Amino acid sequence: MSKMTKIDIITRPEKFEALKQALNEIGVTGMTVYQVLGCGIQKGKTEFYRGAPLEINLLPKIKLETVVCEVPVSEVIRVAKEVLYTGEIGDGKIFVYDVENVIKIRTGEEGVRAL
Amino acid sequence: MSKMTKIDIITRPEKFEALKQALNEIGVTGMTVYQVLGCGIQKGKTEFYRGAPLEINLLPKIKLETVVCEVPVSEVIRVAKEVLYTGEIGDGKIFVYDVENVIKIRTGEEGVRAL
Amino acid sequence: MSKMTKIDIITRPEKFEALKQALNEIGVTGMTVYQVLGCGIQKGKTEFYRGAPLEINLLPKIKLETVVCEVPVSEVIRVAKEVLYTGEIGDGKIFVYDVENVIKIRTGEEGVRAL
Amino acid sequence: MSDYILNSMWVLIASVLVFLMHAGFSMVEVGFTQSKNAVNIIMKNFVTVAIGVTIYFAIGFAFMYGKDAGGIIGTNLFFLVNKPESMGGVMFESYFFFQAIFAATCVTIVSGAVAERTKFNAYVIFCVLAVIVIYPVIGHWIWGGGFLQKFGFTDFAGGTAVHAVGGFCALVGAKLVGPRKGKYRNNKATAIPGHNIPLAALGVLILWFGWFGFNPGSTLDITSPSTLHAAITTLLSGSIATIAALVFSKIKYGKPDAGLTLNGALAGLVGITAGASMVDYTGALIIGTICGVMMVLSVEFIDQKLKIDDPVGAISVHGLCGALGTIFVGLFSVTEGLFYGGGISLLGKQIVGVAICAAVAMTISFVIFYTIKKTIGLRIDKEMEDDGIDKIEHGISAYISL
Amino acid sequence: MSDYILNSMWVLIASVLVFLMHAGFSMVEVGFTQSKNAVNIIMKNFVTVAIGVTIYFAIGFAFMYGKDAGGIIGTNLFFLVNKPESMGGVMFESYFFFQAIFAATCVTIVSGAVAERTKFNAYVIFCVLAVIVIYPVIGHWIWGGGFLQKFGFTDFAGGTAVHAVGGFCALVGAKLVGPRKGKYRNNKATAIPGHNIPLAALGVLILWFGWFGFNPGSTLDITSPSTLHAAITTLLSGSIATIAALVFSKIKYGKPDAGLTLNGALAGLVGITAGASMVDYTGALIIGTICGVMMVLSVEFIDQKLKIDDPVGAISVHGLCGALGTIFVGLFSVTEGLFYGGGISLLGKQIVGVAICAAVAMTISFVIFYTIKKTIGLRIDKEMEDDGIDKIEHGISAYISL
Amino acid sequence: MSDYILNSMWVLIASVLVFLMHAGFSMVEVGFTQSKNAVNIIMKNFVTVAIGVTIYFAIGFAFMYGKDAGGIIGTNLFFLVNKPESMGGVMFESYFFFQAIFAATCVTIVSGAVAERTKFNAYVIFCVLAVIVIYPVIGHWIWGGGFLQKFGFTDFAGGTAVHAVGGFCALVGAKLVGPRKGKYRNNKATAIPGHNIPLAALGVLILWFGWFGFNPGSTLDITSPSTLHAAITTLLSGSIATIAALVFSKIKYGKPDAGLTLNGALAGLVGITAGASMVDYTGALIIGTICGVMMVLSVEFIDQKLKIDDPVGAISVHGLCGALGTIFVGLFSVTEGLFYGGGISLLGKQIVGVAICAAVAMTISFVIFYTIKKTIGLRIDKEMEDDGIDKIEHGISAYISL
Ligand SMILES: Nc1ncnc2c1ncn2[C@@H]1O[C@H](COP(=O)(O)OP(=O)(O)O)[C@@H](O)[C@H]1O
Ligand SMILES: Nc1ncnc2c1ncn2[C@@H]1O[C@H](COP(=O)(O)OP(=O)(O)O)[C@@H](O)[C@H]1O
Ligand SMILES: Nc1ncnc2c1ncn2[C@@H]1O[C@H](COP(=O)(O)OP(=O)(O)O)[C@@H](O)[C@H]1O
Repeated sequence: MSKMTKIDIITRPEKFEALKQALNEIGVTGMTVYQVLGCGIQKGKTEFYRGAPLEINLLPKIKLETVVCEVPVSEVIRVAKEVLYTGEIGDGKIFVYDVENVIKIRTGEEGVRAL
Repeated sequence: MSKMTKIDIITRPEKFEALKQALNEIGVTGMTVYQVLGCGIQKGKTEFYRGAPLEINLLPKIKLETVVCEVPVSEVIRVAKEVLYTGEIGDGKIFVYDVENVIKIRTGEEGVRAL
Repeated sequence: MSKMTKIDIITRPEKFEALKQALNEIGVTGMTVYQVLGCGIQKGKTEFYRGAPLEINLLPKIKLETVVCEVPVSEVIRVAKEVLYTGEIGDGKIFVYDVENVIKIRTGEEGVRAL
Repeated sequence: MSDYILNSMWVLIASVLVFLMHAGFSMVEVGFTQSKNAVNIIMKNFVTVAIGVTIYFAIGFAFMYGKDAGGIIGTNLFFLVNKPESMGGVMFESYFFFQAIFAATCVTIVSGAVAERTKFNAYVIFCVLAVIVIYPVIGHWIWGGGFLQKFGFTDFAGGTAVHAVGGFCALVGAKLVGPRKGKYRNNKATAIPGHNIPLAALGVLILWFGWFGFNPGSTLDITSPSTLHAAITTLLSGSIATIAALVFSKIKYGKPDAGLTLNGALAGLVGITAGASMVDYTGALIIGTICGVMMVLSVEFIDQKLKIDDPVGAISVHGLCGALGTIFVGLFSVTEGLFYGGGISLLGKQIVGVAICAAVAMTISFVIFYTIKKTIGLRIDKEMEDDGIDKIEHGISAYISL
Repeated sequence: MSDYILNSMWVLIASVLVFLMHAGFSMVEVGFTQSKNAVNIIMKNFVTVAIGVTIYFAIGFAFMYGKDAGGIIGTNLFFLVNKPESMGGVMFESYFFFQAIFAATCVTIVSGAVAERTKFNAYVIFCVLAVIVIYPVIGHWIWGGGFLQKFGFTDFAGGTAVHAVGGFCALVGAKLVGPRKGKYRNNKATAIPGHNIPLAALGVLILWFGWFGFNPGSTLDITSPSTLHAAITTLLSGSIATIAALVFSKIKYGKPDAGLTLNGALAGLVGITAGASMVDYTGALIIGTICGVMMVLSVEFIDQKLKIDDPVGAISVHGLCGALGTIFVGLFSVTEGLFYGGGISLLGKQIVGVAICAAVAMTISFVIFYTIKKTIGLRIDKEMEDDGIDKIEHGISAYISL
Repeated sequence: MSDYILNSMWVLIASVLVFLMHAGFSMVEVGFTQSKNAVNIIMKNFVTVAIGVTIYFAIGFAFMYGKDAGGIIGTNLFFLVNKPESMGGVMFESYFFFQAIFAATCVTIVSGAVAERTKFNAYVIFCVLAVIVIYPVIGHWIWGGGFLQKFGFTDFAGGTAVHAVGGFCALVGAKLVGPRKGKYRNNKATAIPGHNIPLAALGVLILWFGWFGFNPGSTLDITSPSTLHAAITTLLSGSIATIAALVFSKIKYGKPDAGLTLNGALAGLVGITAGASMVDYTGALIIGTICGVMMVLSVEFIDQKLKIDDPVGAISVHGLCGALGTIFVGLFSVTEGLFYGGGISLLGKQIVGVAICAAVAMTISFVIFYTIKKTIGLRIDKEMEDDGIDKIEHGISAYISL
């Protein structure tokens, strides 16, 4: 079983459509998307709500999670960087994890073939 | 410390109740559920919204995440496959990951005992 | 590249603000937050909705995910336990995972420097 | 200036209030069902209003208020051709406007009960037919000079003509289309809770608001004290029924049930509709209380014993309380009711009238629904039910946030 | 046909408009609080209406408009027994209907201020008592022939009788029940923002709509130009107060604050209520502007200085602006106001009247809330507050999507 | 008591119904846009109402209904100073109240079309200017004794004066501010779906409700049969247009489109506005059908051919259908319409009138928007557009759940 890797891309919601398309083009078809709230260097600010301080320090982000095997991880990262880069704070981050196994419920296939 | 494993099951929202019950029966009690959007082989289609094309290519899914140790991973997978299988596209996938450690906040227990 | 670790803290939504502050104080600045539903020892109960039984066995939780490297994992866990402990069921759990790599899109930095 | 103008104006205003009830119905039905079918519910409510009005204008009104033929049906005024100048003591236009806005209500009731699993085109066909043959025909019998009216059956603002008829059609429809997937597991009812209680609550309050056009407006006569009397009985019955349902659900299930409390208000409003101008305040309070409690029992009975899946409780609220309220006129009418020394004559007529209307409504709607089922089919397919009608049938979700 | 009929009709219609305000209050309170307590808010609003109407019918109206005893309280007309044919120049039924729909408003105001942490049954008890002893008694003094009315205190549509009284009860309630968990961290106020601004906005607009029944309806006389005058002053004051709050919040906090802008509209509407028929357009614009600004200051003061947690701003909107608006009648009344050459006589009476009402409202509500606190308890337990009242007390969430 | 009182009362009530349309507009605009800009939409609607009313009181009404100067503009009644006792056959106050509530509608239409990308202060400036120079001036020409009225141009309730003018300003605004980011990818239109269809549906039904004040109220005369006639044509046109849009969208796109169906109802309502009292039932049905279909075509044309981004479809619904409906009066007017033997005289006048109003509205709004663009700027910055106006400009999200 060749190595399978999970790539988590956390970025601005409005970049999602472009990212998805770019990933499709390099052969990534399966993905799962989360709506999350994040903070990193890009901090929120203190706002006022009815005059009381309200720290909005979590910004809505999306996390796109894709487990790949045949498509090289580096390729996914390259494409993501290309599409998501603006140079502004808030471009986001990519996290890479190891995956032990994948099972496709419909066919029962495991590992690479399940992707 | 015996090996702990995280199992992510991504499937149709309407199957959740049945899946939960089946997992409870084999001794899995702790779980965390995410509402996610996913695409895999099951693609969305292009719809029209006020005449403009709208790609709905993300379908609502749930991700059930459970970290197990004593309950064998294979058992969880077997049960999930049993409950979720319909043979139709969209049955979903199971991802298996390694877990380094678990801590139960209330008791401070770590590892297996925390599950 | 020194070891990077992902720490998932699942706990009560109302504890989030305090947890975030405490983590900031020990130098954790990046984090991603999920709104999830969970069940563990803290079970839901059977309620009635228009007279029909309704099992509410998933309670809303938040999952705070943070990938750390320089900040020691043990320190994060210590702080989380401190802030989140009430001794009541529902305090939550902490899961620790290994991370292979991190990339910061804005700068292209990888690994520790991306955090 | 005459009473004629004033009453025409009053009926116009009352009609406009009633119109907002369509918003109320929409919000109640949306709120009490799952988010994945919210667009479909909305669409159903819009076509119901649109089709209801259009067809009632073309045919329904003629059947209902045209020249009576044999006590069964009206026979002229199609497309309002040759309309008279006045009707019911008000300008003809006022009269028609009030009735036209009513017309779709009866069908809307059905849309709630069959929600989340009925084909859109099947529902549209039912809607068209119901506005032609169910509502106007029974309406003719009760209000248009038909045999029930001659017989002495009394239904002030539509407890039977609108609500019970709608509720009984809903019963038939919900039975024939079958329960939603997952509603009965191992033959036991499980809850499929509504997805937006605040919207449902808004809907109930909007309906209540509209009811003050529905009931007081039905006198067609603002100079008569019974108009205002009807407003007060409507207010009292709705209020006490809310309390009754709340308290009773608390006793029965241990918690004040939100869904049942909201339905309670509606139960009281439906219950008072048939007799709003005829019962006194005490009567209104008793009717409201009984309807609030009976509705709770009925919801459980229909759900768990009859195993008919009615997501919004329409059968209990409109069918049961509409029928009960109509019969109660025979007990509580201050002029002819049994409890007020009027003997059992009116009571008998009310029971017979309700029974006839219920039987006819159920028969016709059975024929319609059954024919649809056997031809184009009533039920959406499994996949659509799982994924939600919105995405498949309408190509869009009600709530989009990515 | 006579003015009598016409006015009775007008009051009926105005009452129906006022009724929709209950939907407005519900949506404002739901929108400005957290989603985990939305069902509870809804339930509170429903019981408030239901109990308000029922008890007011039984007792409240009698206390308020029954035969005066010593300028303090009304003594007949319980359950409307032996009701006269007319009252206030309109059909008695119209009069009662209008008043009954008003009755619960005062209590509804309290429900917003004590939201998210008050026991459901504690609130219900307060609601019952308030509709018996607070609103009708003070109402009797002001409108029912009581001592304040005789004294010359003037409150056109309820700036004090409804709003200020409600707001002062809210102050006491919110103080006694204490702030929501997490509201004050390290003794500093933090924001707990509302969860649905669009619903809150809808609520405000619905309230505004209803206000056109509330204020113009209070003349009970459509033939009088002051009815229409009141409609226009209501429109102007609400509008300018919206702008005032928006601009002032922008100046003060750097951003146009949505919550304060919505509250601004309400502040202007409350502010004009006491004098809508008595002040001229300029007066209305000044009153609206002042109320819009003062409300913003008051929200901050109550939140950060008094450290009383009022999730929806009810104390500032209703209490402060109701009181201010009533006092302003002494300044801006075109017939007797200080600024219009009327001297300080009316102003003095207004101040005294408001002070008495505020004191009494606060005292009675203190007694009620304090007794509840010491017996069954006012406050939900910690766990319920964390997890949301909906799930624990009502067994259901407002929004369900899985 | 006289017709005078009765009509004044009717106009008051109609105005109040119209007022709720502001809630309708808000909900439609919120529902059809993205959640991240919902607070901003709400704020825009609130300032529109508040500013609209205030400025119309100060200046707009004078320009519109003051003493005519050269057929171009009114010249007295600023701040309603020296107001007459009556106007248009009703109490002056009634007249003003009705008009003042109308005034902001025209601008509200624009707010929908430029939503999600326009600077708040830029919009506020446009709003102020539009309520001073666009709406009242064109309104003066059509209704206030200006040259179009003298010329014989006819617009019953504002098909052109309110809707077409609003729609054409919207066209200019939307063009100048440019499409939302991501609306056109590779030069092809993509959908940016609205985030809350149920709220949008509620908004449409509330608007429809208000329309029964808008159209029938515009007779200012409840004693005239044309008031009720207008109510019925409004009902029929809205209904048939709903069906037409639904069926046509189903044919064209394969699914019954929810957004277009809701817009369909509005298209029919806008379409009938200019001639509601003048066309017969058949005319109303034809007008509704055409408007329902044309609106669908127009939405696509504007979106995909003109590449103007109009999130709520305001240009098609108000601009196109308002203009069409006004022209249709020349065809369907039962007294002077071409199809009813009236020759082409009225038709010609209608076309000329609409063309003049459209040209003027577009020119003035172009000057305003262009000046704003070149000075303070029309468009929010990129970051704000990405993250949502709510968070950056108002410092708060519409929906908060953590
Ligand atoms: N250490 C971390 N652990 C988990 N998530 C993180 C971490 N750092 C950043 N993130 C996520 O990535 C998002 C983008 O990070 P941010 O620092 O704002 O980006 P940039 O570095 O491009 O400015 C954050 O909002 C957060 O959701
Ligand atoms: N490679 C992947 N990485 C991450 N998530 C995936 C991947 N492939 C599939 N998924 C998730 O699993 C869900 C089901 O996959 P799908 O291919 O539609 O199922 P099936 O293979 O049964 O047809 C998807 O909607 C997506 O959320
Ligand atoms: N084995 C598990 N796998 C995944 N998530 C879990 C697991 N056990 C617990 N959780 C998550 O942690 C939350 C808290 O667990 P719970 O057992 O209620 O806490 P406590 O042990 O303090 O009572 C749960 O709601 C669930 O979301």
